[in-house]
Amino acid sequence: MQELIWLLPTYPLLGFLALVLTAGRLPKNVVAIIGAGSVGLSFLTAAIIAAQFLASGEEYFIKEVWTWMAVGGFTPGFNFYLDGLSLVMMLVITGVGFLIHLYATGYMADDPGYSRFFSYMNLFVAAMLMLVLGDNLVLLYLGWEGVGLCSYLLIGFWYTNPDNGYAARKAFVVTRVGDTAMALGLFLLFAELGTLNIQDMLHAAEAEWEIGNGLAVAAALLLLGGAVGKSAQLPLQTWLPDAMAGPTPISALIHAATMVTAGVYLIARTHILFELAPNVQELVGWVGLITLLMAGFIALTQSDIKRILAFSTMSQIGYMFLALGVGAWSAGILHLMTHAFFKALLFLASGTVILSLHHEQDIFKMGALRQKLPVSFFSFLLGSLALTAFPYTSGYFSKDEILIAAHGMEGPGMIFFYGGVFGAFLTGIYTFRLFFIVFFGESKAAHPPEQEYGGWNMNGPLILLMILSVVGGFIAVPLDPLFGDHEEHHISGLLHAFMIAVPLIGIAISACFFYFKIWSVEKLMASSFAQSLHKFWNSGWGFDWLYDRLFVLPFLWLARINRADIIDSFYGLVVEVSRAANGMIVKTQSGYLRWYALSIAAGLVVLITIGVML
Amino acid sequence: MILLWLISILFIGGIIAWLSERINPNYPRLIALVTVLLDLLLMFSLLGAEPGDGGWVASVDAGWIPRFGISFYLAADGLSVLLLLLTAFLGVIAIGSAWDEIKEQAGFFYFNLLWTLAGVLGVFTALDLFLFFFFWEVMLIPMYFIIAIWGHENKNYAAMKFFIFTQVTGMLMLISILLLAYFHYVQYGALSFNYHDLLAVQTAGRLEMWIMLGFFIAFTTKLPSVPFHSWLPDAHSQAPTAGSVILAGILLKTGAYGLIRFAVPLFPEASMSFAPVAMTLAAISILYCAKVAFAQADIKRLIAYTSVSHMGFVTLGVYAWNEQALQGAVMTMLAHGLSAAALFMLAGGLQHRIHTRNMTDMGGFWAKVPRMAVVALFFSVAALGMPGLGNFIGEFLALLGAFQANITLTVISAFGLIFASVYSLWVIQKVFQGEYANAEFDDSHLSDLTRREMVYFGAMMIGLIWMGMYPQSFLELSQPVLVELINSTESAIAAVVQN
Amino acid sequence: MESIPVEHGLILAAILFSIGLIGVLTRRNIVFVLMSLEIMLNAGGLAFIVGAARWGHAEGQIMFLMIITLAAAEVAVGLGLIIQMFRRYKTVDINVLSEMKG
Amino acid sequence: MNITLADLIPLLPLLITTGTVVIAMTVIGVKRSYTLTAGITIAGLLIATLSAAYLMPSTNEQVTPLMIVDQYSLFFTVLTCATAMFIAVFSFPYLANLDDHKEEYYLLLGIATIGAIVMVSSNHFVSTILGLETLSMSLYGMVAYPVHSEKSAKFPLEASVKYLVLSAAASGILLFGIALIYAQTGTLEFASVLNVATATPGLGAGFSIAALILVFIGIAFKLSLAPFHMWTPDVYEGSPLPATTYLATIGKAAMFVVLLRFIEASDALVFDSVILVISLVATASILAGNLLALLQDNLKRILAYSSIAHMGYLLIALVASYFVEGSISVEAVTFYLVAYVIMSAGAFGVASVVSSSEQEFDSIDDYKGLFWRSPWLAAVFTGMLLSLAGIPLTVGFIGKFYIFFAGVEAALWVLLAVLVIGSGVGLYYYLRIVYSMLKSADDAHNFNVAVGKNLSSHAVLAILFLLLVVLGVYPTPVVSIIETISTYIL
Repeated sequence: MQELIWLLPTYPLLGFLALVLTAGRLPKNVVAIIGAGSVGLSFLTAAIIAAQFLASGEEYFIKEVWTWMAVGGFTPGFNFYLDGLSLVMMLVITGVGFLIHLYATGYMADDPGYSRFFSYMNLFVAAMLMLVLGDNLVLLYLGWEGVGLCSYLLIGFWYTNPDNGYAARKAFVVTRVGDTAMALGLFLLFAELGTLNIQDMLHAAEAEWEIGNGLAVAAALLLLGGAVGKSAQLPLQTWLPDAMAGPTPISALIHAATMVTAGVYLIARTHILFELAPNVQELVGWVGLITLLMAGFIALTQSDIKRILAFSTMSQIGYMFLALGVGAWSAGILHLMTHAFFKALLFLASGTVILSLHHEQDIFKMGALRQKLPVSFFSFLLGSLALTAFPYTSGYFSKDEILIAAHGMEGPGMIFFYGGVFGAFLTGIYTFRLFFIVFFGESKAAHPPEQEYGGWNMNGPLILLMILSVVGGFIAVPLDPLFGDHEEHHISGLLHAFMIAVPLIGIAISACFFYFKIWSVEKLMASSFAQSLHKFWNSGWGFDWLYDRLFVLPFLWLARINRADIIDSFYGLVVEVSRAANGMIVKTQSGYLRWYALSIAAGLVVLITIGVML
Repeated sequence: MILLWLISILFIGGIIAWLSERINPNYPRLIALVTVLLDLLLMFSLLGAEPGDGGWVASVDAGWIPRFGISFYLAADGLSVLLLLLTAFLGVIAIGSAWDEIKEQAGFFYFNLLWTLAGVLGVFTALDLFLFFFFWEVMLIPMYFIIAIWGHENKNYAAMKFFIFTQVTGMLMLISILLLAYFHYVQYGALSFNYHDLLAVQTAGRLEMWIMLGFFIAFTTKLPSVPFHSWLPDAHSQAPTAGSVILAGILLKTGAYGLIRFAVPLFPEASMSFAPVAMTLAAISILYCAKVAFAQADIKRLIAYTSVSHMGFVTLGVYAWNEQALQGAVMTMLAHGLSAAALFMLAGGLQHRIHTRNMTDMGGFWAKVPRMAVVALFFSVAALGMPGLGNFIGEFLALLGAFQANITLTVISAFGLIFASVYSLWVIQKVFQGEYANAEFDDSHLSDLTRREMVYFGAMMIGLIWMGMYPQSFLELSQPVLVELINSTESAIAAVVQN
Repeated sequence: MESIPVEHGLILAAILFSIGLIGVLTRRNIVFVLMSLEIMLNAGGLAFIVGAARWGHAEGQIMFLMIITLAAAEVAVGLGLIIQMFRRYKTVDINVLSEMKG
Repeated sequence: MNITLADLIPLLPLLITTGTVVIAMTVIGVKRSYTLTAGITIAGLLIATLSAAYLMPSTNEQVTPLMIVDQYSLFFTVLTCATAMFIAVFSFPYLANLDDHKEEYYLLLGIATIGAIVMVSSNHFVSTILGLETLSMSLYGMVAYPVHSEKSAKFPLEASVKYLVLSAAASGILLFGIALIYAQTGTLEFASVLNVATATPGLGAGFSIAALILVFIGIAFKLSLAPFHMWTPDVYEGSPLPATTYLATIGKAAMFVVLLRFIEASDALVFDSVILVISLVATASILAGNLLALLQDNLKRILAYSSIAHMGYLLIALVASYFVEGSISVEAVTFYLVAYVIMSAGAFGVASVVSSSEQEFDSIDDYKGLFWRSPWLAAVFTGMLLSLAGIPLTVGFIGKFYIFFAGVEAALWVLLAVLVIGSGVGLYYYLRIVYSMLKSADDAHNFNVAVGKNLSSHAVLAILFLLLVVLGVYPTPVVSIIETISTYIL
C-alpha cells in the first residue's frame, strides 16, 4: 500500500484535469464530487499509508517513480520520500484540505466559476503534496512553484476586479523573489555537494562542512530567503494581507493551513543545514520574533475580519520560525499542525459570517451575531481560545513547547522567550477584540442576517475542526526519530504560570475594552501620537510604502522612460547619418558639365600629388 | 542521402505549392502541409538510425566547387535531429496558423514558407562552412518576402531592417569563414571549408579572437542578444502570424545552434576567454529586454522582447560550456520554440479577431474567450519558467550550469526569473482580466479558439508538458553530441583556465 | 647636333595640356570647349613626339597621326551635336544642358 | 612584317563582326529594312560568338604586335559578342516605333562591338586607343541616337554632349599618360615600367608614377570610378535603354580587361603610391556609389550609381592581385566581370523590355505591383537586383565571395571594411526596388508586360536568368574555365 503513495498527488491532479478538460460543462454537484472527492480519496489513502508506515516502524520510506532528468551527475527523479515530517504534512494537507474543499462546495455554490475554482484547488493540493513528498529539492521546487501559481490563480479568482489581479500578482512576484533566492541556493548546493537529493545532500553537507562553514551559511541563507517569501515573514511579508482578496476557503487552505507553512517545512526538512550554520538558524529565530510582534501590533489596528486573521497567521508562523530558530523542530511542526486546525476553523467561520452578512467584512459593521450565527460563534470561540493558547486547547501545547524551548536556549533565548510571551499577550488582545466586536454589542450590520448561511457541508467541517482545535494538541507527532531534539527544558512553575496567564490578561484587557466597555478606545485614540501610531501600524509598518518607493516605482519609471529601447536609437542614428551623407553628396550631381569636368581635374591634381609626393 | 531529400522535398514542394495556386487557391496550403508532414515522417527515420563514427546518424558529401575545396556536405547528429524535428513541427504549426489568415497570393506565401524551412534545415545540417553560410543567407530571402508582402502597417521598414541586420553581420561571418579556410590553406596546403578540417586549424591570440567575433556577432544578431536585438521587435510585430512563428520558433535557434556547433568548438581558447563578455551580454539581454518588454503596449513587441530575454539564457548556457548548461541551452531552444510560437499565434489570433495589437485597448477577455484565456495562461506560465513545463528545465539547467562557471553573472541573470513573472502576469492581467473593454475596437469577431486552433495549441501544450515532465527523451538525443563537443575543447579550455 | 632635353618638351606638353584643361573648365561656349579639348589631345600628341624624338622611333609619330584623326572624329561628332543643341536651345552655352541632376 | 592567312584565323570573331557591319551597311544602302538589318546584326554577332567559343580552347598567339589572342581575350570576346547580341535583341522592339531612320543604330552597335573586341585582346597602347575610340565614337552615336525624334522622352542630346566632352577629356588624359610612359620606356606595348631601357637614363620613378596614375585616371573615367564618375548617372539616364545597357556592360567589361592587363604587365603595383591611389579610388567609388543611390528614385540612375560601387569592388580584387600569389585575384576580377555583365544586362534588360523609345519606364514607382501583374518579369528583376546585392542562389553572390576571398588572402582589411559597409548600404536601395514591386498594384502605371509582344527579348531575359541562377548554384564549370584562362594574364 505504501507503494501507492504516488496516488496521493495523482487523485487531485486527475480531478484537476477532469475539471479543466470539461471546461465548466459539468453540473455543479458532479464538480463538487470530483473536486472534494479527489482530495477525500487521497486523504483516505494518506491515512492508510500513514497507519502502515507507523505500524512498520521504519524511519523513512522511498518510492521511486521515474527519473526526471539525468544530466551529467544531476539526476533528480520523481521520487517520493515519506518520514514523520512529510507524514504529518501530508495528513494535514489532505485532511484539512478535504474539510476545506467540502466547506467550499457550499461556500462557492452560487459562483459562476465553480468548476474553475475546484480545478485550481485540486491542482493546489497536488502541488502541495509534491512539495512535501518530493525526495529532492528540484521536485520540492516544482511543488513550491506550483502552489505559488495556484495561490496566484485563486487570489485573482474574481478577475473582473483589477485590485484582485494586483493582489494576486503582488503575491506571486514577492514570493518569486524568495523562490529565486531559493533556486540560487539549489545551484550553490549542487555546485558544492553534487546532489540535490535532500537526504544525500544533507549527509554530504555534514561530511564536508564543519559548523559555521561559509558555504553552509550562504546556502542556509538562500533557502531562508525562499522560506520567508512563502511563509510571509519579514522582509517578504507584504503580500499576505492583500492575498485575502481571494475567496475565503482559499485563505483558509492556502494562506493559513498549508502553503504559507511551506517555509517552515523547508527549514525543518533541511534543519541539518541550518544546524551547520548556527547564526542563520538564530536569524530564523529573530525573523520569527520580529514578524510575530509586528504582525501582532498590526492586527490590533485592522478592521477587516480576514485581514486580522491574516496578520495573526503571519504572527503564528512567526512562532513557528521562532521554534525553528531555537531548534525546537518538532514543536514548530506541532504548532504548524495545530495552527492549521484552528486557523482553518477561524477562516471558515469568518467565511460563514461574511456570507451571512452578504459579503460584509468590516467588523465594525457587524456585532451581536451571537444568537444569529451559533455555529460561527462557537467556532470563533474555540478557535480564538486555541489561538490564544488557552490551557489544554491545541494551541496551548504547541506554543508552550516553543516558549519553553526558547527559554532553554542560551544566547538570545531570553529575548525570544519574553518576546514570544508578549506576542501571546498581543494575540490575546486582538483575537478577542475581533471576537467581542463581532459577536457581542449591538448590531451595526447594514442588513442583518436572517439565519446562518450554510448546510451540513459547511457546518460539518466547522464542527470537525472545532474538535481538532480543542484536542489537536494531544496528537503525538512522530518526529522524534527525525529531529531527536527532545531534551526536556525545565522552567520554574512560576514562570510557567506567568506564561499561561499572559494571554488570559490579554483576553481580559480586550474584554474590558470591547465587552464590558470599561475603557474606551476613543479615549485611547485621543492623543495625536496614538493616532499616528495607529495609522502606522494599520499601514503594516509602512512596508508597502517603502517597497513601492524602493522597487516598484523605480522599475515603472525605468520602463516608462525607455519604452522605445534606447539601443535601437543608435541604429536610427546610423540611418540618419547615411541619409545626411546622401543629401550632401547628391548635391555634387549638379548636372553642370563644367562642374563634372572640374571634379575630374581636381581628382587628377589630387591623385597625382598624392602619388608623386609619396 | 535522406538529408538531401528532406531539403529538396521542401524546395520542390514550395514550387509546386506556388504553381498549384493557378488550379485552386486552396491547394497551396494543402500541398504545403503534406510536404512538411512528409518531411516530419522522414525525420522520424533519423531517430531510429544507428549513429556512425562521430555520432552522425546521416550524411551526404558531394563535390561542389573544388576550386575552393567547397563540398556539398550535410550531416546530422542528435543535436541536429532535435532541431530538425522542431523545425518540421513548427512548420506544421505555422501552416496551421496561416491556414485562414493568408488569403491573397497564398501560393507565393507557402512557397516562401517552405523555402525558409528548407534553408533552416540546411543550416542545421550543413557541415561545410560555405554551404552553411549559403543556407544561412538563403533562408533570409523568403523570410523577407513573408514580412514584406503579408506583414502589417510598417512592413517595409521591418523587413528591410531584418534583412540588413542579418546580411551585414553575415558578411562579417563570411570574412571569418574565409580567414579560417585561408589558414587551413596555409597550414595544410589545401583550401577547405569542411567543418572537420577547420576544427584542426590552429589559430591563436588576437587574430583568433577577431575571427571568433565574426561568428559571434553574426550568431548573436540572429539569436538575438543585446546590442544586436533591435531588428527583432519590428520584424515580429510586423510579420504575419506564421512569420512570427517561424522567426521566434526556428530562425532564432539557428543563431544558438551556430554558437554551439561553430563559434565555440572552432575557437575554444578565444571563446573561453571571451566567455565573461558573452555571459555579461546574456545577463544584460535577460534583464534589459525583460524590462523593455514590460513597457510595451504592442503585445507582439512585448513577446518579441521576452524572446530576446529568454534567448539570453541560451547564450549564458552556451558560454558556461558544461553539460548542464549546454543541455539547458538546448532545452531552452526547444521549449522557447514552442512557447514563443504559441504566444505569437495567440497574439496573431487576437489581432486577426479585433484588428489591434494594442494591449491598452484590451481587457477582461476571459469571459468572452475562456479557452483562449486558459491557453494564454498556460503559455505565459510556461514562459515564466513554471516547473513541470519545458522552459523551466531549460532555464534551470542553464543557470545550474552557469552557476558553476560564473557565480556573479548567474545571480544577476537569475533576477530574470522575477522579471519574467512580472511581464507574463501583466499580459494576462491586461488582456484577459479586469473589466471587459471593447471601446477602442469592433469586437464582433471576437470569437473563442476554433477546434482547429485548439488542436495546434494542444499539440504544443503536450510538447511543453512532455519536455517538462520527461525531458530525458530529448536530453538523451543531444547528450552524446554535447559531451563530445565538451571533450574536444577540454584541453584548450584548460589552457585558458590556467592563464 | 644638340637636341632639346626631353624634360623641356614634356613640360611644354604639360603646360599645353593644362591650358586645354583649364579651357574646358572655364569656357561656357561649347565651341570653345571643343577647341580646348583639341588642345588637350594635341598636348598628348606633342608628348608622343618628344618621346619619339627621345627614342628615335616612328611609333610616336604614328600615334600623333592617330591622335589627329581621332580628334577630327571627336570634333565631327561634337559639331553635329552642337548643331542639334543650337536647334533645340538656340544657344551654345553648355550650362543649358543641366536638365538631368541629383 | 606581313600577315599570313593563318594569322587571320584567330581574328575570326573580329573579322566576322566587321563583315556583319559591312554587309548590314550595304543592305541598308540597297533597301532599308529594319527587321533585316537587325536580323543580320544579330546573326553575325551570334556567329562571331560561336567562332570565338570554337577558337577558345586551342588558340594562343600574338597576332601582329597589336593584338594578343589568347584564351582570356577570346573568353571576353565571347562575353562581348554574346552580350552585344542580347542588347541587339533588346533594341529591336525598343526602337521599333522610332520616327527616324532606325537601321544605322545596328551599324553603330556592331562597330562598338568591334572596338570592344579589339580592346579585350589588346596588349598594346595603339590597339587600346583604337579599340577604345572606336567603342566610344559609336557609343556617342548610340547615346544620341533618338536625338531627332521629338517624341523621345529623355535627353539624348544632353547625355551625349556630356559624354562626348568628358570622355574626350579623359582620352586626352589617357593619351598624355601613355605618352609619358612611352617617353619613359620607349615602347608602346604593355611592358613593365621598371625595366627602363638602358640606352638613355630613366626619367625617375616619380615620373613613371605620374604617368601610371594618368593612365589609370583615363581608364577610371571610362569605368566611372569616383571622383571621375559624375557623368555616369546623367548619361545613363539620358541615353536610350539599350545604349545604356551597352555602356554599362560591354563598355565597362572591355575597359576593365585592358586595365587588368595593363596593371599586371606594367608592375604598376610595385609603387606603394599607386596602390594607395587605387585603394583611395576604390574606397571613394564604393562609398560614393552606394550613398548616391540611397534615396534615388530613378531606376537608371540607381543602376548607374550601383555600377560605380561595383567597379570599386572590382578594384579591391585588382589591388589584391599584387599581394596574393597565384591567380586567384585575377579569377576574382574575371568572374565578377562575368557576373556583373549578366546581372546588369538582365536588370537593364527588364527595363528595356517594358520600355520603348517613346516612353521609358525608369522610375521605381513604374514598377509598383509588378510582382502581381507579371510574376515572371518581377522574378527576373528581383533575381538581378538580389544578385547585384550579392545574395546567394545568384551569380552575384559567388562574385562577392571571390572578391571577399581575394581581399582576405591579401589582408586588405580597410578595403574589406569599406566593402562590408558599402554592401550594407547597397542592400537598402536594391530592396527598395524589390519592395515597390511587391506593393499592391492598384495605382500603378500599366505598361505592357505581355510576353507575346516581344518573345525574343523575354527569351534573352530567360537565358540571363538561367545563367544567373545556374552560375549561382553550380558555378564549378565556369570557375574552372576561368581558373585556366586567368593564367594567361600573369
